[in-house]
Amino acid sequence: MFDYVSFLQNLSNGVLIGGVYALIGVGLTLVFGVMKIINFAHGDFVILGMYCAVLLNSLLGWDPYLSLLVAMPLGFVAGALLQRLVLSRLMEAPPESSLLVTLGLALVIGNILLLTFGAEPKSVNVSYASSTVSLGEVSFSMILLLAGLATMVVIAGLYTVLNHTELGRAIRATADNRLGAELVGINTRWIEAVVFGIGMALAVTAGVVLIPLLFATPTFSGAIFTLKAFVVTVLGGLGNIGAAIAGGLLLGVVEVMGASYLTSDYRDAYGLLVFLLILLLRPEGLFGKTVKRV
Amino acid sequence: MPSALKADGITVSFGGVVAVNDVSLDVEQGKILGLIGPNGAGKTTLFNALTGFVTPQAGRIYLHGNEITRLPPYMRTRVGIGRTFQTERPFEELTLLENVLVAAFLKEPKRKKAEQLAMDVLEKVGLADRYDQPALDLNLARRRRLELAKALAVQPSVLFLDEMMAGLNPPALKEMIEFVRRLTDQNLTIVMVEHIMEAIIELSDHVIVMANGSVITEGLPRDVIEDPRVITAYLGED
Amino acid sequence: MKKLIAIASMSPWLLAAPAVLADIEVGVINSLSGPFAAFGERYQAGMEVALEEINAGGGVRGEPLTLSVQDDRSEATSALAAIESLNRQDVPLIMGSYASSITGPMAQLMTRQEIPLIVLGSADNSITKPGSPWVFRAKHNSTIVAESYFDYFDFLREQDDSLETVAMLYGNGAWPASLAEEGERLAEERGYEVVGNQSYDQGTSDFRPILNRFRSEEPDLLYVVAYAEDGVAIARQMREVNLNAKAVAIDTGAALPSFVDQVGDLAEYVATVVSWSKDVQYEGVEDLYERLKAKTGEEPTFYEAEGYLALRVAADALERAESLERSDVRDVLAETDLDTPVTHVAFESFDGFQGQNPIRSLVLQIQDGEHVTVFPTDLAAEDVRYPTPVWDER
Amino acid sequence: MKKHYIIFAGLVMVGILYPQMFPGYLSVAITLLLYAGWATAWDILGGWAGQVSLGHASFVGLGAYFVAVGTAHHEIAPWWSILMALVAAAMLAYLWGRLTFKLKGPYFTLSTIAIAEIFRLIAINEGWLTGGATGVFIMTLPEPFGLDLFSRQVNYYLALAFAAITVLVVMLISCSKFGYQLRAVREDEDSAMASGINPTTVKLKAFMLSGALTALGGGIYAIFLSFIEPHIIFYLLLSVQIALTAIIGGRGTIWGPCVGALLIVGSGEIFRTTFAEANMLIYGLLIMVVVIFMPRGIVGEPARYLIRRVYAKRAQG
Repeated sequence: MFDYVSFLQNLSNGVLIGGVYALIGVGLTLVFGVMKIINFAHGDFVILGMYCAVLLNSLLGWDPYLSLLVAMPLGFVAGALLQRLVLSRLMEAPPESSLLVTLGLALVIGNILLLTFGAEPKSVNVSYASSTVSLGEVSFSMILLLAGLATMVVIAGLYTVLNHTELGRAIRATADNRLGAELVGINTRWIEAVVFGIGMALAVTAGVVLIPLLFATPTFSGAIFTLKAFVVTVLGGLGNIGAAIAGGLLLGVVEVMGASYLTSDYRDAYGLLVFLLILLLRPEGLFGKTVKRV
Repeated sequence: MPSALKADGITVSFGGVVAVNDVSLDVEQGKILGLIGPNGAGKTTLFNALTGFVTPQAGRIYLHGNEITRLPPYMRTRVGIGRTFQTERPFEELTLLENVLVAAFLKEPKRKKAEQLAMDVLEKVGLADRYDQPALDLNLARRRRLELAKALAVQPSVLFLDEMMAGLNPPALKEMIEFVRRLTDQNLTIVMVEHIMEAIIELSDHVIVMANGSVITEGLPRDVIEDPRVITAYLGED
Repeated sequence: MKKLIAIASMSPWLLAAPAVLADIEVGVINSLSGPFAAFGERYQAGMEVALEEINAGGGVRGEPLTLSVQDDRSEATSALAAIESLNRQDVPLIMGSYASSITGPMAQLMTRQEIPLIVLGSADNSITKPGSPWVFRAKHNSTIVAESYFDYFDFLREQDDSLETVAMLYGNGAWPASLAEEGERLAEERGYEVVGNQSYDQGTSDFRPILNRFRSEEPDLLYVVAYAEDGVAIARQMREVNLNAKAVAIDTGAALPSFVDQVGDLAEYVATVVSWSKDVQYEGVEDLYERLKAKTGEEPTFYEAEGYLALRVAADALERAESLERSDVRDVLAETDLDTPVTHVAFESFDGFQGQNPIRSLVLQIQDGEHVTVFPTDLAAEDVRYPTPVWDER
Repeated sequence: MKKHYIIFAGLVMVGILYPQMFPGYLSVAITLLLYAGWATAWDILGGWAGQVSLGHASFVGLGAYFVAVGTAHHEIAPWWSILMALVAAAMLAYLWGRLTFKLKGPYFTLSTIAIAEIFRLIAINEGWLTGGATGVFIMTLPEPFGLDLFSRQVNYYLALAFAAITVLVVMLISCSKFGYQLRAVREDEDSAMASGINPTTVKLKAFMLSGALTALGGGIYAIFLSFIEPHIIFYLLLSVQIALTAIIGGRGTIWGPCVGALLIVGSGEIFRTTFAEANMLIYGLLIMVVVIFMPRGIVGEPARYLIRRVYAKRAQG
């Protein structure tokens, strides 16, 4: 007999975990879309957000969600500065240079955190850490629900900015055609700084939202988040914001279903296999535009 | 004279848009075929179909009587097709000699001989004194000549030239026309896409005019450019 | 900021201050940077406490003892380079390191170079089985720890003979995997039915799929091997998916004080095996606890205790050795018979092990927010609380 | 080209004499030589053919596991298992390349990460094949010609031979037809096709050669450590380190990867003992500085300048 309740339970868990993945991936995909660089430090930005929440919680007793008020603007400024001071120097360099610099950056961030906070994993224990909300026989994790909610708010906000503001128009123009954007008077250098700022703010947000769920470790989990973000964005299509959500959800469902009904030993492999399949069959992503080849 | 290159009913479409519609052509050995037409007429697509960079949906292509329709581009090079690119594509980080050497290796697997061949070709296009300069640093006219050298170094029997003359100043243009003319003396067959009428008139033995993917007329260069259909095709474009 | 100063003050270059001529120097290879630094820091603190104690008591052979500490960057190749570097300094023995992936190659090289190795942190069976005459481990190994868990389960089964099924969940690292292997063997040997057996890759800490699977199997016992952060996540998510078991054991993760901080009331009844606890009935244990606590400013754990233990064993051997020649040091290490506040140490060959201290591991249970020694009974401070009530009744 | 052979001969001489001069510093030297060899092998694909792989730890792992499991579980002599590993690595590279070479730029790189991660999970979970998460000890090795393969000296000369072979292979390639085909494909695949080059074949050959040589180093690595664990062998960071070593030194140059190895392993060792906890931080900063100020690498940047210098000088005089 097929157990529908546990199937629904697993499916909903997969979707919720997928929401978290989408949140991690969306910043990476935005940065790639506009700047065409793969940011290997993205996962470490997520960790920075986690430590921000940990710090504010231990010093001031703030709830993690409250610390978003500080973390997001800080992340934005830090990202914009990083772009102006470091990445902008690589405009003329070979295309892989930005990938390498961000790899170096990942090491720097991780180890600064290690020296500041020590290697001990840190977290914030919120009162609702294991609370659940039940819907019939299926129950939802409170923190996952909150994370999913945060994902929706953030992505809705991002969508509004991109599609209904002057800034968003300039960003999209730069993403489509950098030269063209410059010709119509858009300061693309400034746009890139803003975009990297937004990308980092999104990563930091993901970190804050994740802290009730996961532990912050300075040098270990950054690469894992970066990898998840890659998978999410490639599943959806690099550079496509809306598709990042779909990519995240797909990854979450595939992982959770694989772990539930096959074996959990290969949980991460399920996601990677789907990732490879999509890369090979539809390199533009599940929801990317088909690129016309001439 | 035997046919060097023959194409029958070539049709290419991209996602439903027909770029080349049922085009046929036949070039005798040692002759120059000029391919003209307004922008978007499908010349470059036809050109790419003949050299193998685009797969036609229908039609057949023969080189010296052998069918090459299904051959990938590098195989066509191996059986005797040489080509240049409209926007020159040198191997930028390599020197001129190395650029040509890559192509020369096709017929001369031995390094010494290949190098000799490459040097000869560079000499021919007048770049020999710059053999150790990185290709990235060349100006437009020299990049053109390098492009030509690369195409010649594979020792083709049919050479495809894609807008070799565009953007050249008058003396350079003259030089290039002269150079291409001399190539046919060695029994080389040439297919050229060109916008510069001067070059077409001076060089072509036969001209095909395309518009909207189809051939609208063909014949001797003098006749063709006076054809009213050709004039409308060009003016209609502007 | 305080933490920053604390780390800076225990930096190796301060420890390895220029050696005064007559000092006796022992080598330490420890993970002070990289992914294992969290553990390395704790071992370092433990060794420092032992060092202060030894030097306050007149050092060894009448000379002050110093540590020559080398960072292995949490990787084997650096550890091997560090061995050569310490070899050039002619140290009589070396202590190290945390991970088995580092300690394994160290043991191999040092056996060939005939330098005595006192294992600092690695508990993997393979280090001392088959082992070598040059490798000594005062702390436990996978077999000893797994046996402690199953001894504890047997002890519970004496009170409640309905205990039959066990579900196992473990990380795919070397230590969790070897503990799971031993657990599987022991479950069969002692007549428990394994109804769930799942490993996970470290990373995203979502155990719901596995725990949901387990829930439908209704295991009596839960045997979990997970590091700190995963242990916390598992405990929280067990509550979330409403997975109940009569007894829950979480190795490594649940042994840390932070586990109780992070998990709160959910931590109650969870059992974990350690090599040392502050309430164990050994002499001098309170004193050691106070000193370790003063050193780190935090609640000490078995990690610090094991660091302390390793250096005590080293100093004891150096004191007894005829000379500081490595072969002499090795010979007396083999005859070690030392009582410490952590445990009793004697290196023996048994069950295929060599140079292994058959340490008595302790089972701690979290009771009212404290780690309390509950088993073996002669070392216990309190009685076991059993069975674990179901979540809905807590 | 002649001067490269002279440098090569000189370096090999120094390499041969090194153990006599610094007998107490062999482990660092072995690590350096392994990285030099790996980075040079990586560079055949990553630098000369222009396909950046972040999955080369898979080949290290293949070599290491064939040797370790071969000796520990099946009593196969390491030279046979290394040979088998080379074949297996070439086959793996062939399949891997067939599958992924149609991907361009970052997509190819991402696919290599994914494939390497899957290998890591297989090595961890398929204990019957690999010894599983707890790793494999190499306890005994045969003694060919009375040589103790465990001795640091022998390890050293094995690593030296490995590095020398890879560098020599690259030197031979660099001025051969194949070398120019590789460069052409890296610079422009369409233009290479117009020169009669099949880019897929060329890239496949490069990948197979690169993978097989990397596996050779992996086999020596296993003997050097004499204990291997999937987590450290099939490690994303190892892949990244191999790639970074070549890139920092200079992609597509003969000596770049070696200089990169000297810098990274050398500085790693110095930082390890001087900066303690901060050493990885300094390492990260170093990577950033080199990439920003010398984007083509420490050897690549001056080499690029030198070519122009030579031309300018000749053109003037």
